[in-house]
Amino acid sequence: MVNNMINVKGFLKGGGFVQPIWVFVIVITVFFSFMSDYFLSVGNLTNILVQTSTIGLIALGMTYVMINGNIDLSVGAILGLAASLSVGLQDYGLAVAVIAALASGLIIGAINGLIVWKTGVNAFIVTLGAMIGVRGLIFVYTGEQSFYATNFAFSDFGAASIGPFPLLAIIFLVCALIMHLVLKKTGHGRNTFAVGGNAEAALDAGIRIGRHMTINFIIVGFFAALAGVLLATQMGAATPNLGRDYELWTITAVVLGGTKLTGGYGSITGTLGGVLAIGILRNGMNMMQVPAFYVLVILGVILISVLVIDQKLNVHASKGVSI
Amino acid sequence: MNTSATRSHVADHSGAAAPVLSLIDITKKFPGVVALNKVSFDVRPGEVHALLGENGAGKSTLMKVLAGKHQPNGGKIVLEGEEKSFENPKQAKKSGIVLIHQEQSLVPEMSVAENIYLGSLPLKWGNRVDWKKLHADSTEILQRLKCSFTSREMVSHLSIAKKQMVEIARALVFTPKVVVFDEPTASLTDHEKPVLYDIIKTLQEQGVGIVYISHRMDEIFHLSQRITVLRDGEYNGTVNTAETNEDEVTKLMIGRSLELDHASKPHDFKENMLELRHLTVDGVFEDVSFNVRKGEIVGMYGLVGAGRSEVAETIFGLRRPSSGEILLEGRAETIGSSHEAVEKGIALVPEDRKDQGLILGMNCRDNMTLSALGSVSSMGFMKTSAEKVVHDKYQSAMKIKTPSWRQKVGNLSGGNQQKIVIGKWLHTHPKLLILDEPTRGIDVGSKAEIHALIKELARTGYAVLVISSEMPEVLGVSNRIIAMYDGRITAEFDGDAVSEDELVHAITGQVAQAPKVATAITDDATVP
Amino acid sequence: DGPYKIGITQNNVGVDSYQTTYESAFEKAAEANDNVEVVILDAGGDVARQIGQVNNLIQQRVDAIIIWPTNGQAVIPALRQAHRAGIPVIVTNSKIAEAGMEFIAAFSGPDNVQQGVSSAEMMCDALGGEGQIVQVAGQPGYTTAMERSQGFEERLAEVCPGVELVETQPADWNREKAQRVMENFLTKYNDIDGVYAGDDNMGVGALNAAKGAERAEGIIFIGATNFAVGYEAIERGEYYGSIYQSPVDDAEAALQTALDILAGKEVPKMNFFETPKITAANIGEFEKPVF
Amino acid sequence: MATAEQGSNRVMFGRVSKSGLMSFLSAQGILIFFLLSMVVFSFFSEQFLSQSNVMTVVRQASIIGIIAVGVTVVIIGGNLDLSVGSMLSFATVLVVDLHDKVGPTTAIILMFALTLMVGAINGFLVGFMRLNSLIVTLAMLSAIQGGILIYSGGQNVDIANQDGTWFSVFGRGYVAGIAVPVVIFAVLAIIVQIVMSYTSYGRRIFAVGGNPVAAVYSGIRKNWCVFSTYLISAFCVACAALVLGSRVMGSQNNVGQGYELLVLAGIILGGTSLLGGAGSIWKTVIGVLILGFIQNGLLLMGYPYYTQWLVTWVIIILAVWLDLANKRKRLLTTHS
Ligand SMILES: Nc1ncnc2c1ncn2[C@@H]1O[C@H](COP(=O)(O)OP(=O)(O)OP(=O)(O)O)[C@@H](O)[C@H]1O
Ligand SMILES: Nc1ncnc2c1ncn2[C@@H]1O[C@H](COP(=O)(O)OP(=O)(O)OP(=O)(O)O)[C@@H](O)[C@H]1O
Ligand SMILES: O[C@@H]1[C@@H](O)[C@H](O)OC[C@H]1O
Ligand SMILES: [Mg+2]
Ligand SMILES: [Mg+2]
Repeated sequence: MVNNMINVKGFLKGGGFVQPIWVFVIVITVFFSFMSDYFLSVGNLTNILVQTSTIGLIALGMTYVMINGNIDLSVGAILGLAASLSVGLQDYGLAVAVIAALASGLIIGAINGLIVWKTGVNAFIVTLGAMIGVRGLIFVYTGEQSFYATNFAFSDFGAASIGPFPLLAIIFLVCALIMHLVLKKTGHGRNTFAVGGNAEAALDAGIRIGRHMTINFIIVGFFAALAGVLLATQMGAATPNLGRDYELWTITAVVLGGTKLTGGYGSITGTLGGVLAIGILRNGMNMMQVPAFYVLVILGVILISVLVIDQKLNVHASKGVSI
Repeated sequence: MNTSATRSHVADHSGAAAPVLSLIDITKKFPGVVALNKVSFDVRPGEVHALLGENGAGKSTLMKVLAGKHQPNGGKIVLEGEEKSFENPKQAKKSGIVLIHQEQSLVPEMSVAENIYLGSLPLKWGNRVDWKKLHADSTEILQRLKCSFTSREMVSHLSIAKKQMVEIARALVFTPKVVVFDEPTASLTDHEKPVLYDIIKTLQEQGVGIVYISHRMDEIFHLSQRITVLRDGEYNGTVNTAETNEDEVTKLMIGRSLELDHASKPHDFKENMLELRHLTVDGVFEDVSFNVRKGEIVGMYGLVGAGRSEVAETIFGLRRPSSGEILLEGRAETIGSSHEAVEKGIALVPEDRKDQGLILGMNCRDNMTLSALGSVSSMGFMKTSAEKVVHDKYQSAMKIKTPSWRQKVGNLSGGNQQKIVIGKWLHTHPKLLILDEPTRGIDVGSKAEIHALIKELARTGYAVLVISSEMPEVLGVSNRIIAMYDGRITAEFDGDAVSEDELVHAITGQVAQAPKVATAITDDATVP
Repeated sequence: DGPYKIGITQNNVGVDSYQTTYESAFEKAAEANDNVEVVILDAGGDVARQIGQVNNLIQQRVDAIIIWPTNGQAVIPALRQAHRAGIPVIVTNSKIAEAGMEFIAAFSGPDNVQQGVSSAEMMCDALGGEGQIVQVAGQPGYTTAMERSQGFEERLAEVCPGVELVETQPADWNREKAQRVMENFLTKYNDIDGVYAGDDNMGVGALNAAKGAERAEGIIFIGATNFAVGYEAIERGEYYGSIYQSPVDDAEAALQTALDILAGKEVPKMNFFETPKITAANIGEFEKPVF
Repeated sequence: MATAEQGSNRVMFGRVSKSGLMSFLSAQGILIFFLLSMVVFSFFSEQFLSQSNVMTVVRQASIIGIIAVGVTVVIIGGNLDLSVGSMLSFATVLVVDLHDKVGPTTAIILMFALTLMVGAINGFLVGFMRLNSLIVTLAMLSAIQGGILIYSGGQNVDIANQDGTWFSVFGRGYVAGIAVPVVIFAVLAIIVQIVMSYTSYGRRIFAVGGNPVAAVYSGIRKNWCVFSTYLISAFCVACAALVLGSRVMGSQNNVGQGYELLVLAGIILGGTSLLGGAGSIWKTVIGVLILGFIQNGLLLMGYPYYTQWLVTWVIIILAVWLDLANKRKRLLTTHS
């Protein structure tokens, strides 16, 4: 009982069936390992993990927000801001810089959450505004300049490993496990489903939905900032444009993982599959040297195909009229 | 209005205990509507106090004020002698007030147990959910309610009736002081009702005060000790159930007696309008054959989940038949979409008005004309004056209570919403009218009117198929009754000659293989 | 002793003709040489993705890495890792920051500061030392853009104190944006004598705007990286001058530098190829750019 | 009587009530903001309200505006279209590239046909396949961008003889002293607004966006409706490409990049909710203009371009807040 959420089967299964995205992940893994000799090397696999960890971390928080029935478009900008702060403030000491960076994510998350809560305005709108605004903030702060960490210890952290496992990948996987457990096992996690599944019912039942939403916005803000700091350690630097389009890829990954944009349904395991799918596709196509122009087309087509397959699988599950 | 006569709380001479809850002079206004005007109401411990009134009279609103969902514009709430003001549902709940909603408020993608304990999940060590306790406690409640499903089942997989049971199960989580049931039986069949009645009895024995809102007189007389009637947002008297009768209560509600027109079923049937031959949708229903003639009302009776709605949806082009035929006016037709169905003269008043019937954010007028936009536009341009005419026609014909055609349908009371849906479909002037639970949540007065309307329509040549879970309704309007059980037709009866027992047997699968008193299903059924 | 496997990660192919032409020229040059096999990647303008690509190339153990940096600073730690893995790195087209120089084998590309200097000199000549000008700069934060601006601004102040640069706005190497920026300049300033654009693509956008406002006659346009549209505009006399910079030269130089290093030749750290001034006076000496 | 108050307690249920212009205006928090920001900017910059500047801003805003008109329809129908930026690049590159190859007329026809085809693919996937529009159009954004690059080989495209083609009229011409882009914007906005408010088609789109299930149960061909909104959106993009291509007389492959966000920002500033079933074109027009004037105003005041983003953020927040506070106040006053 205690451990059944950690075992592999429980991880792959969401509510008794294998999540389609994991089937897809396995299929493309097999495919690329036939197409490229390097693909299955330990080095490459850990590379994939490190590279997906950025979007992956944000996606963990995004899963909560989306299960809540909201969305956060400002995560890419938060990531950029946190990255810039974590490098730009290093004159005041590394700890100060990192704490300030993470705090910026918490604060912007809180602002988003409070506005959604207090005004009742659609989260898409609120966070789209924040996305534009925070990007402006980054430029104001950086004066359009990139920052560069003079201290290589910072970037060495990003490249560090524990045994054969890159530190960043480990951080990501640990966070994923924690977020999975919180979602499945705690009151906050369950209420996240309740709020997204039927906000009015949740309200009637005495759940303070505004508070839950705000907490989840803070969580995603934190993870976006954490991703920003870790990305900055990978680069030893930060650029003002860092994280552009990340919100879209994050949302895509979460949706591929089966979380419903309408809220009330989703899982961290699915999200993990979603980010891996995108990471593997990008990496595999690099390995196969697919020309850049075609990568864009292929990614688009695959995204749509996964949606179609997912839908076909789900239609069988429900007897209802398809509208 | 005869308020002053009855205001001297009739029940006082019964020497009953002091009320556990009193609502005093509650006023609630919405834009353009005074939903409640100085309404007073009380409940005693261990009593079932029925709240009655026409659709839109303010019953749900009063209870929402009580439960902290609405803030009153005036008046006070006194609970066990203490004045309370509930700013949100949580506070009301904490004080021991449970409201079982008219419109179900469940979270679909969560387990039954989590829904029962929504907002009060048992936690251990900080924030961890205590699953063991949760499921154990829920299972116990479900057993008390004699539910056949488990606490781990996903609510989205349950039928509407089972969902209603989950909703009711919430009342048993704590020992509450007051439980409000807002039309709990609207989506229950006769099957589940006794269980609910038992529960209510148990609660009564525990000294809980119960408010019971329903449009079903039989229930009210069966359950309640007192009846309070609201009319147009005003208190209109309280009576002791034992000292009154249906007619008197109805008068209080609508200001007159109901003229019941049992005798006047239509009887002039013409050629077949609809005929189904061995219609099957795999996994949903099987081998369904019956016919509806012009001028005839056919009732379809069965338990929730029997597959009646699905048959209707298939006729309406929303599901693809796997095999079998649909004939309209003698011609085999494929109805590929709801749009084609409408064009072929079929109308379906769906069972779920909120999800299927209405665009809640749109106003009354726009909803009313939505299925027949062609009739109120020329060359694609809307004729707004024609639209208003249509709206006003059905508003007055069906006595729809709305401050204006501009009112958002979502702000109407449940019964008035239902009337809009019916009006909207009448306006398409269909040849075949299918009504799926047409009077769900409709008050007795309006119900009688709708029944009369259905008969009138049949008389003017409409073919009508009425799906209902209410026996009196099916018996009252149908020329013929088709019984369904588990996706199959089990029997067909003459609407005037069938007994209640026979019907009950047929819909619970206990019927003898051959239908007993059936009008033979003939291909050419012009026999009157 | 090849064959050598060389990996290249480019900045943003397809964003403009220069970068696209560079890519095809690079491919062609590599094909022509039996001794090289290339892995061609494109970062799509995203630093993080470029860093990932550098890691992938290290993983594949290529013999040399050529990088067209998306950002002159952020890529340095990745280059440091390549350096540590013993893979020589050649930076192409756009420089990286000073701190990274120790990790790379060589730079090959235009001298963008010098280009800015040349443009300032042309501007000074054209205006006769007197006037009020505006600048339409390349993508903010991008080294090439910053170096051109820096070279231009510093040199202008030196040689032409009488010419005042009243405002600079970026247009991201984008002609339509440049046109919008210039339209706003034109409403804001009644008197504009000259425009310096970070490349001709933007310069022609600015020219379009001025023509639309019927003020092109009185304005001197000077760009950089001569595009075909800029070349034609110089021919028509609407555009004063630019800097001739060939992406083909750029690509071939990068590949050659890499090969030289792999062959163990002594190669200078900074390898600039020629980027001369082009004006109506000497346009005959240059072929019209293919992009 | 519960409903007796209609006369004395006049409340707004629908769009406009009888109580006149003032309550109409007060319902439009965004309009107040618009006027307010105009005043502030004109205070700081004398050119701001000059005729030439206003014309410039409106002209520049028209490309975004034209697209926003179409996207608003998609949003009212309950979906999103994030692919418009890529589609704009696609259409612009096409029309410019084809101009010299097949002549302007054929180029324009082909461009419209192909852009509508892309719109049809969007519409098919969202309307008939019932896939999530956010992800579909995001995937299309990527796929179309790749498609253009493959088509053009990544090269810029140009029109050789800029002064000798009537194609220049769409971006550079004037009709009765008004820039043609503005004319196109205005005409499209008016037509689409009329279609949405006064036709049965518009009514259906509102219904489908408001409750797709009920729309289907009402006999509305929902799938076709959704499909058609993407055609409208594609048509608007094609019109915008006409203006853009003609204005620049050339195109880069990424010329439309980021337009989808500007378009959304404009729509949101106008106050159309993204939930579907509500919204109006004229609100979008105002939103787009506000965006244009903020950008321009800050530029004239000499702020770096990115401060406009910060200001946009603040304004979005304040505007929704104001709008909301306003609605709440209206509710409260009817209570007492
Ligand atoms: N949120 C709201 N906004 C505006 N008007 C409302 C709102 N809720 C209820 N009303 C109005 O208040 C009146 C009373 O509605 P209520 O739902 O209490 O009726 P009811 O007695 O429960 O009717 P039914 O039997 O149909 O459920 C109706 O006229 C209704 O339109
Ligand atoms: N036991 C069940 N488990 C899961 N789903 C069920 C079950 N019974 C019914 N359903 C589904 O619940 C929905 C409601 O049942 P349905 O409406 O079909 O019954 P019906 O015969 O039409 O009765 P009514 O019209 O009275 O509700 C249907 O979509 C049906 O597929
Ligand atoms: O046009 C630009 C060119 O001048 C520079 O050298 O590289 C980047 C290009 O976009
Ligand atoms: Mg009610
Ligand atoms: Mg049903």
